[in-house]
Amino acid sequence: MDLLTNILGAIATIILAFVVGMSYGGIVRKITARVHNRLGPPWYQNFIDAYKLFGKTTAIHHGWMQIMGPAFLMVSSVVTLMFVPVLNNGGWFTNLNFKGDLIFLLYLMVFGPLGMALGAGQTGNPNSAIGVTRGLSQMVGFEIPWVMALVALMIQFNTTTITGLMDVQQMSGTWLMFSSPFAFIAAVLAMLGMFRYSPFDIVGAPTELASGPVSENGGKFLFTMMSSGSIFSFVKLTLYVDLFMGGADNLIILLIKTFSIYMIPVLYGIVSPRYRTEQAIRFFWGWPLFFGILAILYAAIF
Amino acid sequence: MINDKNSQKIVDIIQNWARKHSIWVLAYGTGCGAIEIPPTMTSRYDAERLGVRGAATPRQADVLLVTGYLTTKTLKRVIRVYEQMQDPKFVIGFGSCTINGGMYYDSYNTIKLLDKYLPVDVYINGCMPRPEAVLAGFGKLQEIIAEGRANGAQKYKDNLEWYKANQKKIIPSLLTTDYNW
Amino acid sequence: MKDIKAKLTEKIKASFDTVSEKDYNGNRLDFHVDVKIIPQILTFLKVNLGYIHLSHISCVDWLEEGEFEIIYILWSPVEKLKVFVRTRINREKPVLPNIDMIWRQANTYEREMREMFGIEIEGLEGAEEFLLEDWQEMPPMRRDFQTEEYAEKTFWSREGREDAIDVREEIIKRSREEIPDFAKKYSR
Amino acid sequence: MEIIYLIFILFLSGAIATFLLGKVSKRLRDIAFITTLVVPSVLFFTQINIGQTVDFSVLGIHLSWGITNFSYIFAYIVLGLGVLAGIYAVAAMKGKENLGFFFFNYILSIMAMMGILFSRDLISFFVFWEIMTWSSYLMVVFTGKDVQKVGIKYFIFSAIGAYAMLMAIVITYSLTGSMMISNLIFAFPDFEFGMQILIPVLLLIGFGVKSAMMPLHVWAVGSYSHSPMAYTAVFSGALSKMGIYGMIIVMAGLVSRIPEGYWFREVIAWMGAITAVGGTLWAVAQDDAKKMLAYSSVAQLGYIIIGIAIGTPLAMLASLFMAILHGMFKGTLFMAVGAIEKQTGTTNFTEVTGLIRKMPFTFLASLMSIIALAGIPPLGGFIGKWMLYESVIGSNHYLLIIVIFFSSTAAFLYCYKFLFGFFLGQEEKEWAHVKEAPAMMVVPMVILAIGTFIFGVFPGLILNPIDAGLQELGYAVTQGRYWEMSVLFNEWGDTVVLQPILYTILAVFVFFLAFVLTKNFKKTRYVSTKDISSSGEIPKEHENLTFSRGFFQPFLRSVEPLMRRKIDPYYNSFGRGMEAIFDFVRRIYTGNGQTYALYVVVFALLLLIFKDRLWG
Amino acid sequence: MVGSPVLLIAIPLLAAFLIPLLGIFWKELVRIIPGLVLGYLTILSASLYIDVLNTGTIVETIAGWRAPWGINLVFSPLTGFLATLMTFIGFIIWLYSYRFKRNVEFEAAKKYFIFLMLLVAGSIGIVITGDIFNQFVFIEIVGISAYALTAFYTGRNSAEAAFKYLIMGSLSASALLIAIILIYSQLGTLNMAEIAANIHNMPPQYRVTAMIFFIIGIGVEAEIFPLNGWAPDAYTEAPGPVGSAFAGIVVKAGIYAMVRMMFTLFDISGPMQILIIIGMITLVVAETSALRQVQLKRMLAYSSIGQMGLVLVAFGMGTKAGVFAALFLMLNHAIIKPLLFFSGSYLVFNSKEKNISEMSGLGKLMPFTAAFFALGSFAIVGLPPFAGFWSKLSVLTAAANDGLLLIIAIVLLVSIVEIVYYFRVINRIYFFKFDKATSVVPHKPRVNALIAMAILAILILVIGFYPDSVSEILNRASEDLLNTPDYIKNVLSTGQSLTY
Repeated sequence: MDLLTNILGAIATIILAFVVGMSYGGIVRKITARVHNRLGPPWYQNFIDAYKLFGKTTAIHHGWMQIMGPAFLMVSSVVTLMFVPVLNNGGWFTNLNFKGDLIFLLYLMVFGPLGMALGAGQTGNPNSAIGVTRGLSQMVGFEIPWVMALVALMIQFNTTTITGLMDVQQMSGTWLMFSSPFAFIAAVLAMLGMFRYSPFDIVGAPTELASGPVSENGGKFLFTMMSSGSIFSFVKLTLYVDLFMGGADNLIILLIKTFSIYMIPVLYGIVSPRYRTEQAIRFFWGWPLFFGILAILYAAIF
Repeated sequence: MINDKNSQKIVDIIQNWARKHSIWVLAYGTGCGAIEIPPTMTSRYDAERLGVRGAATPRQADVLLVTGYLTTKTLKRVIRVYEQMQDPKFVIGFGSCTINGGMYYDSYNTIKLLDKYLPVDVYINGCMPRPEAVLAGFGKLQEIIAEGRANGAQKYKDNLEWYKANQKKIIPSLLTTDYNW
Repeated sequence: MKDIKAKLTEKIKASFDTVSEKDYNGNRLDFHVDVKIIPQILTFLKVNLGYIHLSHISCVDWLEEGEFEIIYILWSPVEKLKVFVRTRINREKPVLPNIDMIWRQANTYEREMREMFGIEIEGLEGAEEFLLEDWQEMPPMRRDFQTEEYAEKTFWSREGREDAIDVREEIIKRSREEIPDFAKKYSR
Repeated sequence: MEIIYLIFILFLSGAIATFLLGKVSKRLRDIAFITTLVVPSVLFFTQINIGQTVDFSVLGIHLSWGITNFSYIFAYIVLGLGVLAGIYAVAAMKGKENLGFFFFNYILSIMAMMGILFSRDLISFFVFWEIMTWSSYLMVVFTGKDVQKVGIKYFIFSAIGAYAMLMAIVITYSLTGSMMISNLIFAFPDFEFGMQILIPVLLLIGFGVKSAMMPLHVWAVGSYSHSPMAYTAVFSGALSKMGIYGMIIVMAGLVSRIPEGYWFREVIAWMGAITAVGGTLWAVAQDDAKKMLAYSSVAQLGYIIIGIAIGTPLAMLASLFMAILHGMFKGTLFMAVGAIEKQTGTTNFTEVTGLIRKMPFTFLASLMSIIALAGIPPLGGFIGKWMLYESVIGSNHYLLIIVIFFSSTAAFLYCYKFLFGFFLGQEEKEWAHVKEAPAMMVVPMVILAIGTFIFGVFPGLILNPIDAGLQELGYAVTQGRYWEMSVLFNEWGDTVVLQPILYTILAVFVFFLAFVLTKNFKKTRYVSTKDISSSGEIPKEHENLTFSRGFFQPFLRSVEPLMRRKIDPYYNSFGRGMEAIFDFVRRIYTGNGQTYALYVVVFALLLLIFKDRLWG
Repeated sequence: MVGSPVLLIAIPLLAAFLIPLLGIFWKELVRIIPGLVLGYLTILSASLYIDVLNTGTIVETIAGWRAPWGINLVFSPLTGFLATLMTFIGFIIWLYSYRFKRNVEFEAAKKYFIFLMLLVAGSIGIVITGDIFNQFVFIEIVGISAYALTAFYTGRNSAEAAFKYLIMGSLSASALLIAIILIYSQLGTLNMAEIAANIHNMPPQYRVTAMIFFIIGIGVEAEIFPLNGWAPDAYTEAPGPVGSAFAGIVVKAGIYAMVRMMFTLFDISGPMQILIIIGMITLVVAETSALRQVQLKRMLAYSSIGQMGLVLVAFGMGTKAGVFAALFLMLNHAIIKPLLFFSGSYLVFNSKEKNISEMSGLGKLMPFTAAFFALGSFAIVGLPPFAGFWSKLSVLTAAANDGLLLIIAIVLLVSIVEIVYYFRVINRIYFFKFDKATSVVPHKPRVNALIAMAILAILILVIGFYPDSVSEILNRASEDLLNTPDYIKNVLSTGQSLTY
């Protein structure tokens, strides 16, 4: 019975993440269009796209690693989702919240992109590999301030779990974005890279690399990548909300908080041109790094 | 109704509805028509509100948009791109060059009739067609998709030998990929 | 400019005796030379006289005279003078010396000439196919190549076009009539 | 006859027998080789009890051999990897010249490593250390490439390390009058201050060379990449761990017992961190798989050194776990490179591509090892990394954690490069004939790869003996405090539960595959990698569509300031300077009789002048 | 009683005279007789040595004159050890060089064997004599035969080398003579024991001057730093076996003389700075010079000099551990260096210019020789588990016990230099491609040479794996050296003396 509840809860979480992530994607397209002075597609356009992609045939593959690549991505996003607390009080969405900590999560989040990269490599398209190298390089860039922010939180509150940090916020009543502002700034700057909106979208630059890693993937492969990408962005947003904005008591608050934090990279991206890889890396090793160091000093001193 | 071959099943209706509203276009910018695509996609005409969106590679695309005249040399590439696309896939012939050769009717290396080589679902008339016409063409395509009549790919499969013969006639060195999907 | 042209002519004549020149207004000077001394005169122009830039190689099909005329257009950035080196070769067996060791870019022009006019260039390297793929007919830029016939034969016309009236002559005639005066000197 | 003696006699006689049988029959030689590796291993794991010692004396110095809980951990690496890489070596080296010599040295270095683990005194430790050094040296120069450069470099550095160690040993002997390691550890806090600094420094130079710590690492890359891959698996996997073994004894036994130890630890930890970063960045820059893995080994050893230097129980657990896992996955990767080299003849990423369909098992083993190397759950590499991070955070090394994280993130770059460079990408016609390596080569790789998987889910299997070993070094029991069979805890009690993670991953995987593949998979067919969307162009056979040159150019451009300084030129100029000085000294011997006669007179005069000072 | 120590000198001298005579009858006798003689000497010396170890020092007076009036021979645990070692090495050298110039040049071979016998006789004489003037005579015998052997090949270079050796030797001989005269004028005796007993009665300035001249006189044979200019040339130009004889026999005798003089004659107890300083300089200069050598034999020569420097350092510590280490070093050097010279000569044979750079890939052509060379190199640089390691370890522990950390550091650094140049050669022999342009057709070693090398190699391994096999002997010998009163007592009392 217990197991069944768990499985049902997990499925509910996945569906929630999928729906929210997809809708956010559609809303972002809409917002982008409005900023461009266009009408834009409806907010549910991503669902239509996903369904269409799912309905397309997958007649060819370039080897079994290409099939495994999206699988890795899916596994990574779903398993990461399992570890991130969706709501403060858990409930149906508890899943595996207490079985892992932040460092584990950091590594788990790499699993998917690496598998994805392998899948892209198998296709033999040079553009894919170029995109992957750019993505991995950029990842090294933003991971540093992100980890610094997390380490600052960990050493400040002597816990490495998300639930632990959420408890801290619940007990003190202040959000961590106020009580450790530097860590929040560093994390937000790192988030710009994490979501791969422009100016950090060199990975799949459509005109330059023919969409990079996914260039050989259509149909179901693309569907899988799209849906796991949506789940992943939900996971990341929820993680930010959990860490810095005190988590959410119910789904409505969760949506509000995640959406508001999602707007940072989106709005920054809409009005920005594209960075080259080394420019992106240097960006992350400039101010974000500085704020990361400030955060660690802040945490170490107070 | 369900057993009627000519009518669609409920699944097909939903799928066709999705296909209709999600048209990912691979614009093969061969001729002057390529310049008509940017205004169609951007703020002025905004094709994205119809679900029309650019695709980067043939693997992801639904619609092959042949924008203008095709030399024999380009045709070879277009065929390749078309064959790399995944089912269901559609072709839009764009401008009079694809219909009857247009102003290149007497060129020694420009094809005149696109539908001899690829199964064209929708032709857009004009030299060049304005973005309004392009949008109308997309509308027509959506219409026939919804009705389930956009079966160009099926036609291509069924008449593969005929198409291949036509293609080979002008491109003797065409690499015959085993097109069997 | 006159001085420059005179000096140039003098220098060329001193080295190559079978050269005849023709002067034009502006910065242009033509030399008619024999095909045999093409590499020598081009080298001379490039190395000794500073005509370091090969702008173009052009070919004219003189069908009636049974000859191809090849025109090498050179340019000197110092003297600001264009030199046209013209030569004529037999149309039946067109053979031309290769000059891509003098200018690397000549290779492209020569390949195009070979493909479009069927002129054989001695010792030219490069893939056989340049612009045309799988071309089996007579070189298409020769004037005796019947383009329309070929297109009709190869690419089919869409039905329903046969009864279209050929309005081209009419258009040309009308356009001649309606040409404004100031434009007439530019028209045929 | 003591079993301990028997093991060494078996090794030694087996080595000689293998060498001699090589002259008679190849098959017999191979059998003898495998037997020599397997029989003592079996004897070791069945007959040797922990704490059982044999004592004897040489030149009046009391020596003692015996295994302890702590050295037992390393025995797993040495014998496990030794046997598996030995089986691999038989197939991998087939058809090469001088194989008897190869096997002889192989067995000898395994024996030497076991000897190091058995040594309870410094003299036999040093003797086996040197045997290990020269037998591995002979392996480095075995292929005969760049011998004068690489081999000499390796041996000079090893000799510097070994002699630094020897100096510490003789100083110890003069101070304690005994060569026993336990006596050194016991008496160390009572030494005078200078000796308390000097002895650990000298010993750490010795161990630092073998474990490729940053300023002493320059030998590592050339040596790892020049010795035959079958041996490099042992070289990098097990032999470098002997440096770690010694380093743990020094750090835990000596340094932690003096008040100045704190600074010592900090310095060593930072050196480890620099090693990790430098190794990683240089690994990213390499185009040759052997060199890349060699730099990667240097980097990984840097992590292990950090753990040792931090020295909390969790950090020690992390270091030892990483040491074992590094042996496993790096051994596998070197074996995979060896298999690729055997099948294709080159190990350059820019040349070999698209082997995944030709060598699927090698790819599978490499994939699992790379995932372990990158530290991604649920494979074993993660456990070590996790414990290391937790211990670094828990012990308040705030900046260190950033440096480590940077290098471990950058490690993804070369991890991907390894897999992509060899296995993925375009399947060029040049490699169309390549076949999977022989089963004898594949099986050891796969066994090790599966091992990393099992230990990733049940780390307790390894942590149990490590725990016993750490208790011997004076640490408290860690089971239950830091780990259970498949649960990890950090200093603050936060947990990572591994089994549900695995089950979740498997469930999602299965569900996904069922979801995606059932409906359409039968229609899906394989097309060659030439069939890609390259703007409609049809790639011809001769067109190289492989992207492998300048793979991480943008990244390298942005980290270029960090990589601008190399230590090699300094060593080289130092070496050249020394040679110039020596050349100058050589000119004292002018070859002129008159000069020599003058020397005699001058010598006499000097003695007369200084006669009162020289003795009295 | 199997024989008397005097036979150790008399028989080889006699043989040296008999060889040319017997050579008239059968040319092969020239080769066989030295072997028989050396073999007999080895057995004799060994059996005497066993006696000595069991019963005590043998002091032999010659012609019935008891010490201090007559000349006497002292066969103690130390001298017996060295004499046995020398005869044994002599025998091995004979075994190795049995076919030397056979069927090529009879006269040359005859000369070689004669001088070899003289060399051995003289060296043994230096070691076992108890009289300084007698020692001087033996040094001269050794010197003269060594000059002749150096000039053996009668080329320009050989002559030059021999001449240099001659100059140095003469200088040293005169210095030695001056020293002897000084002592005799002050103490009125030439007997070592007598001198040792009375040395403290000598005025200090005389004593010091005599000692300086002694050092210069013996230093040339002992190859100490500024006096060893002859050595590289002589080792290089002399035939291969002669080089090993120099390294294995002559130098040992020189060192012995030096040490006996310092320890017994001048009765210095405790550390001797002069030996340590000279030894260190010799070690450093020789080893660093060896690094840049082009020729193999010259490199070996410098290495040999360096080792002797280390021996002096060890002796200079003056402790029992130091003396033990020094003797151990001497033993190992006497075994290893001949092996290197033996195998090295064959490597040199096969290169046109005798250069190291021409020996590429010889390991494949002559596996045994190359293997022996490699073994010797491993042993001499002190890699365990070969013999050289234990002696180096003894030196280092001895130094550590005296707190000489700087010396340990320098010795170890120099060892690294040593490793560099030896391993360069090994790398070249084994791991380089054979180059026909620079190498000639290989001369493969004959069976006798291989056996000689194999015996030495086995000894290296035996000592390496079981160093305790010699430690007892070395302990006795070092005790003997340090125990001056016993030496005096043994010689001056009738002791266990024999009369002829």
